[in-house]
Amino acid sequence: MHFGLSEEQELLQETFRGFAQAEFPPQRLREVFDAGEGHDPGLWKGLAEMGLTGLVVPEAHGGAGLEILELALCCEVAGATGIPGALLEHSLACLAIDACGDPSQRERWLPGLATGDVIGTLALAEPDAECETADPWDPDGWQTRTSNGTVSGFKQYVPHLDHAGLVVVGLADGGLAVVEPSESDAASVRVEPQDGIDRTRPISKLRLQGAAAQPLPNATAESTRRILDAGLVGLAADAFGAATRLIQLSADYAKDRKQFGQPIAQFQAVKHQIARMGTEIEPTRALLWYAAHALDRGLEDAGRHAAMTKAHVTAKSVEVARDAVELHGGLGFTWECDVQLWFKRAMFDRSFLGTPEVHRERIATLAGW
Amino acid sequence: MHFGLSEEQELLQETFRGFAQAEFPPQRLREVFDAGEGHDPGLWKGLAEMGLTGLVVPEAHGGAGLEILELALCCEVAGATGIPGALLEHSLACLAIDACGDPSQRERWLPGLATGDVIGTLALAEPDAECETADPWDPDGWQTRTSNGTVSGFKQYVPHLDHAGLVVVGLADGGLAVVEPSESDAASVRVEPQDGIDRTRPISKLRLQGAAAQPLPNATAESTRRILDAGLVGLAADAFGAATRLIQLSADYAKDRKQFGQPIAQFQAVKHQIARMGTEIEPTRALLWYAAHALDRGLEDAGRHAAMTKAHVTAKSVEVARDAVELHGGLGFTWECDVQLWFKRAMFDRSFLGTPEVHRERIATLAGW
Amino acid sequence: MDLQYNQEEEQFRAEVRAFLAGWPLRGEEASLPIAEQETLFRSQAIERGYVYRDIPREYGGGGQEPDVLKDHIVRAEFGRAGAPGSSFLQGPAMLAPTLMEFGSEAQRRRFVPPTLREEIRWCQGYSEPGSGSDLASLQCSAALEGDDESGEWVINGQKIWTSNAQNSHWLFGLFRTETDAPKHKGISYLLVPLDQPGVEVRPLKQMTGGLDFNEVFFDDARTGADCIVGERGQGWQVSRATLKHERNLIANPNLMRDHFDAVVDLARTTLRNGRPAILDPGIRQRLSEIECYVRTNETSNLRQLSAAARGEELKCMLPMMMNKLYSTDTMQRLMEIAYELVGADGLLAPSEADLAGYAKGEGPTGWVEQWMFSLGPAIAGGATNIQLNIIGERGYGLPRDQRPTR
Amino acid sequence: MDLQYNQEEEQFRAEVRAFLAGWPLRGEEASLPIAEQETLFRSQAIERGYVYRDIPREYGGGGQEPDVLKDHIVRAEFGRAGAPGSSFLQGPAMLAPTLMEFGSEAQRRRFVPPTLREEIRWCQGYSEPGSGSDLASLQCSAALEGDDESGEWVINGQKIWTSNAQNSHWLFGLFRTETDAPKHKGISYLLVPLDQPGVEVRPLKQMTGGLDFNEVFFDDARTGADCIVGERGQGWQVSRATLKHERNLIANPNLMRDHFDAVVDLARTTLRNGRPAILDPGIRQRLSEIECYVRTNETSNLRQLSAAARGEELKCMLPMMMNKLYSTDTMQRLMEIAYELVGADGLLAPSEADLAGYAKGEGPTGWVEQWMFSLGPAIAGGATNIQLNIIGERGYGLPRDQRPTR
Repeated sequence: MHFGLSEEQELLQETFRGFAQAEFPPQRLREVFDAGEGHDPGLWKGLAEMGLTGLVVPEAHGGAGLEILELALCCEVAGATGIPGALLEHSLACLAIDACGDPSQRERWLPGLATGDVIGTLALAEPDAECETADPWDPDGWQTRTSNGTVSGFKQYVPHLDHAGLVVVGLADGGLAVVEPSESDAASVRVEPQDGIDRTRPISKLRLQGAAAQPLPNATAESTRRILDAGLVGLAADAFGAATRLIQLSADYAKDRKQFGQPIAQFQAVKHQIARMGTEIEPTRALLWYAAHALDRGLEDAGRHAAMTKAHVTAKSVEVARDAVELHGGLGFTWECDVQLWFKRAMFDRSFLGTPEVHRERIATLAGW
Repeated sequence: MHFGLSEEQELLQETFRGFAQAEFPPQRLREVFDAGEGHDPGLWKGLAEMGLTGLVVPEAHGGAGLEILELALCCEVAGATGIPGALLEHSLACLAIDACGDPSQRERWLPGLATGDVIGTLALAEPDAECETADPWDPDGWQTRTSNGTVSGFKQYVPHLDHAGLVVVGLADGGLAVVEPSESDAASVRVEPQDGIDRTRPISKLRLQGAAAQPLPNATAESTRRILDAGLVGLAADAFGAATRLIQLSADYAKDRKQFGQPIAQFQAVKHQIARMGTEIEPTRALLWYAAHALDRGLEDAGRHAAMTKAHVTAKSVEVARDAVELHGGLGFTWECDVQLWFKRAMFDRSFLGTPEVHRERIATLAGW
Repeated sequence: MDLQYNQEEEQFRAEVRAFLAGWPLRGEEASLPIAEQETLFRSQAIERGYVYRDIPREYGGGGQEPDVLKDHIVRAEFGRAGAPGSSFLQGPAMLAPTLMEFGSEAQRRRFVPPTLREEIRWCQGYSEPGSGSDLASLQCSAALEGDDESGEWVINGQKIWTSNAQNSHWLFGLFRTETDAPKHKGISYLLVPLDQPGVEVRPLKQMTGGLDFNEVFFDDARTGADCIVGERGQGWQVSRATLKHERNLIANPNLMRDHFDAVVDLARTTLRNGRPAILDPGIRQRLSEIECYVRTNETSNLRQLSAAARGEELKCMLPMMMNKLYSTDTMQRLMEIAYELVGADGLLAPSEADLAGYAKGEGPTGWVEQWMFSLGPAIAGGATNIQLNIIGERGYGLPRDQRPTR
Repeated sequence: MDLQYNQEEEQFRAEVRAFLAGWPLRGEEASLPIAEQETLFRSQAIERGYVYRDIPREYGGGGQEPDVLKDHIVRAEFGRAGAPGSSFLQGPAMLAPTLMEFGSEAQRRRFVPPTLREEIRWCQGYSEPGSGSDLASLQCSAALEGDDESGEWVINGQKIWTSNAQNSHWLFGLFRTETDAPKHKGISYLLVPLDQPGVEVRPLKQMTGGLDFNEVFFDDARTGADCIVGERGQGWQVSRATLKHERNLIANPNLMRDHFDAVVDLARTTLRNGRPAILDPGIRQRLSEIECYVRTNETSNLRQLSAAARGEELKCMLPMMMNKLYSTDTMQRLMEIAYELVGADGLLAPSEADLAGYAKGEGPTGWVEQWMFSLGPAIAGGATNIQLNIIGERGYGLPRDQRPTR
């Protein structure tokens, strides 16, 4: 029995963290954030060189053959360092093709995804779903349909669409299909940018009208649910990283900022607020590890744990983010202050793939309550 | 326009407070609490001499002819000083007979109630109501019925029954009847003491089997609702008084108790907790006044305001009570510490006549939500 | 308790309503630019004594006896009619009362009338980057060159969080003039023209994307020796009077009620578990609890108003101290629900329209903006921890913080 | 991550289970009084090395190599079987490990074996009426009469919050022995027999009505000069080791899970708005959130256990510091729901049965008792504010409080 990381897993985090800190200091992050592009070619190339673009791709297809736990560990580092890019969405696309594609599809797409030459993403949520669900990521509400090698439907909140060469699209029965946008099919694949809250992770609407598409033959409602669950754990890990960074920023600021002749950290109200922020977040590291591990091993409660982890860690991270703003005083409320970068990262993690409220109801349902 | 108390109303509070503090110091309170009697003949006599037993009885029947606002002001003092006794229940019985009795009934009962020679109370809540309401004080759930001058039914949470000479009983249609328990009808009026949380306000079950009873002819579901609403405001006022006392006890203790070489009030965490306790409670004084005034003037939103006041003030008072225990450290958790006297008073006020949750749902329904 | 207005007050209300029948303007006047229409109507309202009521006529005000209830009636009726009454701008709302209390006769005559006419627009220069909750540690300096009459103050340093500085002509604020005095006693209250080479205003973008605040840099900026309000070293006391006005603005109960009603509407039109969220028992519990806070805030404000009208403020010092904390906490609770109800649209950034002025959230991104912005008041005008200190120390007589220097 | 136990561990678990098939006792032994049955079975379990594993055989323990995972397996299996394993009494759980770490050879031989056999029962004397969170300010004094070998400590003063003192033979605790030393350095750790004229134990009734605690008064009470654990003035360090064991007891995740499941059952059987409360969306949201806390607590404990088994505690110092606060906060949230669900029965006082031992709430009054009692842990074993100081200072490197004396 070992509830903890292997040396390789710790090394993976250290290596990635070292790279991100060295290659992508806060100043570069700020530039990407202000530009609103959400993609940095040099950074992506670096991730590819470290093998992170192929993290969950089997070794047979040129990837590292690692699992959702390693993906979550990398998401934590991405959240903590605040780096932009499609790491999570890209990896979920890899997982989808690996799990649901036929051998020729895997052979066709996975190597390019593994090297990072092709960026993958997912188009799942639909606006104005006819069914009365409040969760646009619930496959039961999807209306997108395939016909004769084409797909038609209307998606929103699609991340990183501008740079993606491969889009995994969710279908009405919970199945999946792959669309490879190209300039030639501008009429059948229409992209409408949305003004997203996290400028390092831009989102778009995607209108598909008879776009060329290849269904993934092994995709079912259950397999799609598993991809979504991996996404939930990845988002929670990202939010965990963001929250730890916000706590550290707050502690550093409180030690540095002086009022009434002493660091504000000396005031019990400030010290206790930071301690409470930490206490809401730090213990959830184990919840995250367990949730990822449960998905990797296909444990019976894996889906419910994914929902618990997403609901809890992202909700608490947004609470921590608000506390961090308040602790930074007026400065925390400004665009210039770095707090907003992680604040908005936490906001994205909270809302993407379903809010905490949606997943708490799911937790209750899955428990048979 | 004057949103505030008259000089007479302020004087009423001051006089009552002065009496209660002088005649009923904490040590006497402790004796009554430990005995679990909930009635002190000397105290009751003093209340009668000040005219408080006849506070809401019309002057024509020997009372002071005052209103629910004055009743609420007295309940606040009772809550703050912690005195035992049936002041609120007795006054509600007076209100019920005055509002719903015929002239001969008023003439028969009100003078004795006004002088305090007879103590009145109410038997409303029923156990195991067949309808699926969670609120035993909701008249829709009552099953008690009258027949040929007798009443049969099963009531619980009846306060001060041991000393009451007159009981106003709630009926199945929301009507009311009066029972005057005497030793001769022990078979038809059976009292089973319950072990109540607030030992200054003992409660009992009451089993009526063909007990002699006089229906109050003008009692309707609406008039009974108004008696209940007056009770809600009285309980909220009592809880407000209890909370202010708990805050004062906490502030005094924090100034007095030394740890680490200084009064614990010097620690920001303690100081801020007391400030937050105060901030939850003090502003609600105006909510209380408004709710009582709205009942007195029959304003359209009076019922909803009574529910708001009861739900909010009693819930916040229990929160304050828990904070007060914590601020007193281990001492606060002991039977010896006076904090428990007001803690349990707040618990009673919170649960009697319906919990905050019940009344919050009612607030929503009355708003048409 | 008597919530009826008496005959004189009802008579007054009827007069105000009759006057307000003239808004919006009609005929030719209705074709003027809206700002001119407002100026025109407001000047008529001043003439009638409804607006800037307490300020004497010779200074451009309404010239009426102080009367809190009549003020309240005017505010309520102007609000109902959407008519331009007393401005919430910092000049009329904060500086003018301060000058009436502490200014010299010359200052009142020079500044108050054009301030009320909004011909001089003002911003407030209190906070500095290093001086937030510990405002008295401010370092922005003013040195007197020449004598008290014909000399000039030479100003160096920086202010921050100055709302509307980009649209203002002058700044009122606090500057360190007595370098050797203890920190609270070395501060003076000065009036400084912004249109001069030594002053630079830079907008400060908020994390919501809005541009409500500025930084103001002083580099040998100058103002007249006669532009000091009160004596040298008395700026701290003068500013406390101004801050009092700001706190009252923050605790405006009508604004909170409007927001509450809007969130209830949002809950009616948003689905949760397949039904309107307003039918969700959990949402109902929370909205009911929040309305109790809202209603407490309303009734407590009415109580304080009534006490003020009778000169009995001492009877409600405790709830007065608590107004700001109470209302900011309540707004945050309310906005948490709004942000939840917005659901997946919480992924969207506030739009330009959401960021314009103090608009209520309309559409999901408006609510996201409101939710983020609801943090602001907890920070501005004295942070929560400062409020808690005040309540603990002045309200409950608890000891002051241990500090290394005093 | 590998949540499978390895072959050796599974083998060990199988052995433990086979042994546990012998509980409950059968045949003649089953007719013994239950306390004797427990003693009998426990002595067999010690013999097998399952109980008090780390303590060598010559001191009455199991005589095994330290192995956190095997400890965990034993605890889990004994818990499942309801069999008497390592006791949570303060003697075996706290004093025995302390004596093994700091005691003299003579003390170990004299006290540890009868303590593990529960022939000597112990209570803990740390807190005093004037020394709660500032424990090091304690005043209860011990003065040595005679020499280090044959002399006696003479003890005067008062202890408070001593659980089980009325059922105990001895007290271990902290006493001021060096009157001139700085406050932390003047304290010694002494063992004191309670059955003597100079000691009076008075039960201390809790507000719930329970009698879990006592006051202990010392009036020229005496204990042998050899009953000091560690050196004179080292009591503070010795006691820190004992407190560590206490904190671990408080954060027991299994207890929290049991309580959570019981509240879910309560929600199934309680009506709210005419339906089982478990179907109320607001209750579902809150229970789901609380289960996330419960599950976090469970997984975080498992992580810490696993790290301890590998000697890697340094990797999880932060969550270790947070255990107590996390679990007490979670229990309070959980009990708030229980108290709500009990509804009108919140008017009823806890019964005798509710107050007996650590019984889970059964019936409404049990929940009222649990709800009140859930305040206790937030106060005991280091109050919440102390925990927050520790996390802020040691966890995040924030400065210590300003204090007038140090």
